[in-house]
Amino acid sequence: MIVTFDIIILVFLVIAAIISLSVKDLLAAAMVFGIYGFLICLLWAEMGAVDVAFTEATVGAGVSTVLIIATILNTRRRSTD
Amino acid sequence: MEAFFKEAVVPHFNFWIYVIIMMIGLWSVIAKNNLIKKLIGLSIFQTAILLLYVSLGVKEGASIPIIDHHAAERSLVGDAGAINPDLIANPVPHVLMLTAIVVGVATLGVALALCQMIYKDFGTLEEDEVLQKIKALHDDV
Amino acid sequence: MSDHLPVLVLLAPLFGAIAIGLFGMRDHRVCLPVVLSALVLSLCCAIGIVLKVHAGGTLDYFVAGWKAPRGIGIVLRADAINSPILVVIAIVAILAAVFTVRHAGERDTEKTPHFYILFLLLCVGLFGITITGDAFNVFVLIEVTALTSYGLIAIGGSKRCKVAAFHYLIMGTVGASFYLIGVGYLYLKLGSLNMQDIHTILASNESLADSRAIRTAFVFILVGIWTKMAFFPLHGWLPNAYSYSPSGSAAILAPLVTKVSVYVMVRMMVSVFGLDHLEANVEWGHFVVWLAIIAIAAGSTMALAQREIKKMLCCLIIAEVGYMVGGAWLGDPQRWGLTGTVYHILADALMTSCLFLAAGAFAKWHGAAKLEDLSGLFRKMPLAATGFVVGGLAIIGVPPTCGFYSKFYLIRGAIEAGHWVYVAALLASSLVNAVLFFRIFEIAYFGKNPVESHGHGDDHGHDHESEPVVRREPPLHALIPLLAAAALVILLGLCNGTVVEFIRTGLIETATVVSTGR
Amino acid sequence: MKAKIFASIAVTITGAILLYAVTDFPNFGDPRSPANAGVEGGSSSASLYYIENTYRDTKVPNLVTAILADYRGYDTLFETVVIFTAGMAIFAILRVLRNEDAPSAPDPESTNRTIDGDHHRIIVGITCRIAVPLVQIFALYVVAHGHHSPGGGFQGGVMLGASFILIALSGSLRDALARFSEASYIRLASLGILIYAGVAFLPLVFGRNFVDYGALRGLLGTEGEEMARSHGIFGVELGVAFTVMSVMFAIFANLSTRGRLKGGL
Repeated sequence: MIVTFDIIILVFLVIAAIISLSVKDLLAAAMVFGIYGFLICLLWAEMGAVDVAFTEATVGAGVSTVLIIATILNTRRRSTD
Repeated sequence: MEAFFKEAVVPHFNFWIYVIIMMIGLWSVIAKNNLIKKLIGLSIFQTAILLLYVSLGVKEGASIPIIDHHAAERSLVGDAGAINPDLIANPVPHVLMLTAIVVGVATLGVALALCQMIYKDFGTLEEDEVLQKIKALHDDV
Repeated sequence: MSDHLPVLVLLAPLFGAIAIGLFGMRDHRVCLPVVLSALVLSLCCAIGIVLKVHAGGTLDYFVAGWKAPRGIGIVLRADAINSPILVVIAIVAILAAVFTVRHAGERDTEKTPHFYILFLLLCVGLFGITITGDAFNVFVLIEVTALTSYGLIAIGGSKRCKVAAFHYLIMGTVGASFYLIGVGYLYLKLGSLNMQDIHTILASNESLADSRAIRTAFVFILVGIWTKMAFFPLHGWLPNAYSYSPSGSAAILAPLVTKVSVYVMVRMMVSVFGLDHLEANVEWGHFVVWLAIIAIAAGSTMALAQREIKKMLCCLIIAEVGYMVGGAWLGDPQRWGLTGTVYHILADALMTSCLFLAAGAFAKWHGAAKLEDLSGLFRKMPLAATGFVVGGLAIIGVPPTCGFYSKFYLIRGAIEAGHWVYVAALLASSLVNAVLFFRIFEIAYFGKNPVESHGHGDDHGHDHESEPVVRREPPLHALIPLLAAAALVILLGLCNGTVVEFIRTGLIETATVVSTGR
Repeated sequence: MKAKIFASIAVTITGAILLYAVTDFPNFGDPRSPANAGVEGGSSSASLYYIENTYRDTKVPNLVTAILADYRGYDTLFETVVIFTAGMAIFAILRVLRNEDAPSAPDPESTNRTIDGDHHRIIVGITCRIAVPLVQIFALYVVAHGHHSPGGGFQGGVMLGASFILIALSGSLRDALARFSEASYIRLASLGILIYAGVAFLPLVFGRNFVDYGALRGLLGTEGEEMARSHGIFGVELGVAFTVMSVMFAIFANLSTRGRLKGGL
């Protein structure tokens, strides 16, 4: 565990979360959500939770994002908020 | 102020961030109008809980929860000091959170399926418009 | 094999679901025999558990055989509080399964196997929640029940059920997450997930029990479960979710899901935190009783305002949840309030099952979705109407139905705790229920002609002629579960003494555990 | 606007309660905290037991795998059930079995797929064709090597599912479904749970408790119960991998086509 690294990732996490929730373009939101997934996966690896990091990399950053994008492409891309 | 910062925030930095991320998620679950945005918020909300659990299993300076082969073999022949628990991260929260991640993605999948059906039936994913159209349905009947 | 009953009770439906997944997709005729035999097997196991608990006290089952030290494996725990609930879950599930013989998915008969897989997995989840002794395991199983519920609600064809399911999903996930946060806080302070372990540590360590993290943990666990059980300010998802779902789904969801959540609350209070701990450290217990009173009032008022049968029944569920939460929090020294709550879980599951089966049958074979549509019901289907009347009388609380006795015990607890407003709320709510149901009975009995059914049911083409009413009962697969539920409502009422005595041995046993733990 | 005010109030209250408790927490990274070492004066926590004894009990160096599949194997069974449930629920919600909007426009793929207009498809397609087997081999490695390195049934299963998703994304869903049809993924998902529940159930036949793989010693012909547990864990992980792979692909296939399993993104 490296404290500086920990703090930097945590701050980026908050930023990524806010961005992905405030973009109006849903596709962009989904992509930022993927970035959020990768960041948090880095965080797990940094905290020594390798198995969780692995799962998060496959699920959070991979499959979840793909599923959200599949839905967005089948519905509508713009949102009002 | 500085004393508060040193005593309450710095040693618990991870926990403070976990609360902040969770509140961002919860806020958007309640306040956002778009259903997909709500779901992204929900996922962020759930990852915040993962952050809580994983943070509480961290040990300063510890390694990953996989036992070194030599140390493991030595522990089998009775060398009590072969495995130092302080140098191995607590594996229990990791196990619990693997389950929670799986549950999260399962929920997300079902929710997205519901979103697609709602879009098919109402032609929109904005919550207020959906509710209006439902009200119109009520009035018809 | 009899040592393994606690795990067999939920393995039977699990293997049933797998069997349908493997063989039922091609040939839909496989489904029903598999479902029924799995559930009957579960019922036998549940009865076996009750008998064993009756003979030898609490049963502990160590999954994977890890006995010592406690808390490294998962423990299943059957005692006098949860074993009767297992039996009732199995019974209600069987009744609902029989009811769904012909019209499982309602929209697409092709989805029958999927409906039954979800149905069985829901039973797995409910059995699992009831019998587990591990705080985290409860979360996993809550999610199993939740996901199956979303599927079962949204399997219907109507547009509204999708939106209802979506709202339920959001609320349910947030609720389950709150529960998970609570468990996390407990783990963080106590280092254990085993319920009995948590209890021993809390009982032996005063300063820890009073700490901020533990208090917060309790609040979050409670709020999470309240969301799941639709306790009043958090009830928003329930009426739509249950009234727009297909009748077959509603017949199992409405009676069981909320009741099992109430059970989880009782379990958390009695054997995780411990009643003594709560009395010593939770100052806002009275506030919860007041919330329950508000819930009862709100549920009854909303029920009065409804025109649709199923919506009205859903509002009544909200009021009933208020009864149970209030009863559990009365805190009278003899624990009559808690006894009443546990007994009411059993009673309410059967009553609600009876009423929802009846409502489903009326919607399907009488085309009745609104109260007015019920006119002439007694002449058209007297037996089904009798079943409905028994359910209604039980909700009102007329002896000898079980509804009367559960209210009796709740009121006894309230009097001993000196909480007169709760007594008043219970009586007033009974009065409201009486008004509601006698209005329905009046319409059903004296209503002149069966109203031209205008497009509510699905296949009602045959009763358009409003000529002299022909007696036409619903088919046997709908009538038998309805009458069986009605009979059980009366039976449970008649046996109340035995059941209550059994439940009280469980409550007293946990109380003695507390004193030895100190 | 009303929702936003309400949300702000709810979030403020929840956040305040959570932060109120945070100050009471043990310090971040403290190896002596109750979760890591047990309550002061009480018995030591389960986590210490795991760290010290898992290798002796199961011969699995990766603690997470061992706890996941053995000590808390009961939880993981239901984790797999959750995944399976999600697959079934999505099918129940989304899958269109009757041809609701019959012959609409001709299949867009057949018109789109000319060599002129689709250069990127060729490049992407060939790259993916090379990548897919590698992904699958790595996924199998992850499943099989979960005892010694991070990974296991769930991660490997997701990767196997992702390899089929990759085929669907780079070529067309039809290609992917030709390799992994609907009937087979439903059956494979059920089979995965059957493997898990079956391996966990077998000890009952030998008179031992559910999930107690040590009872399989005679059946597997291993020396001690530890190796039997190790093999049992592998069997269970295999079941998880099957279910997760099938369901992940099923979810994608249904979501990307609105339940029609035709066309695709």
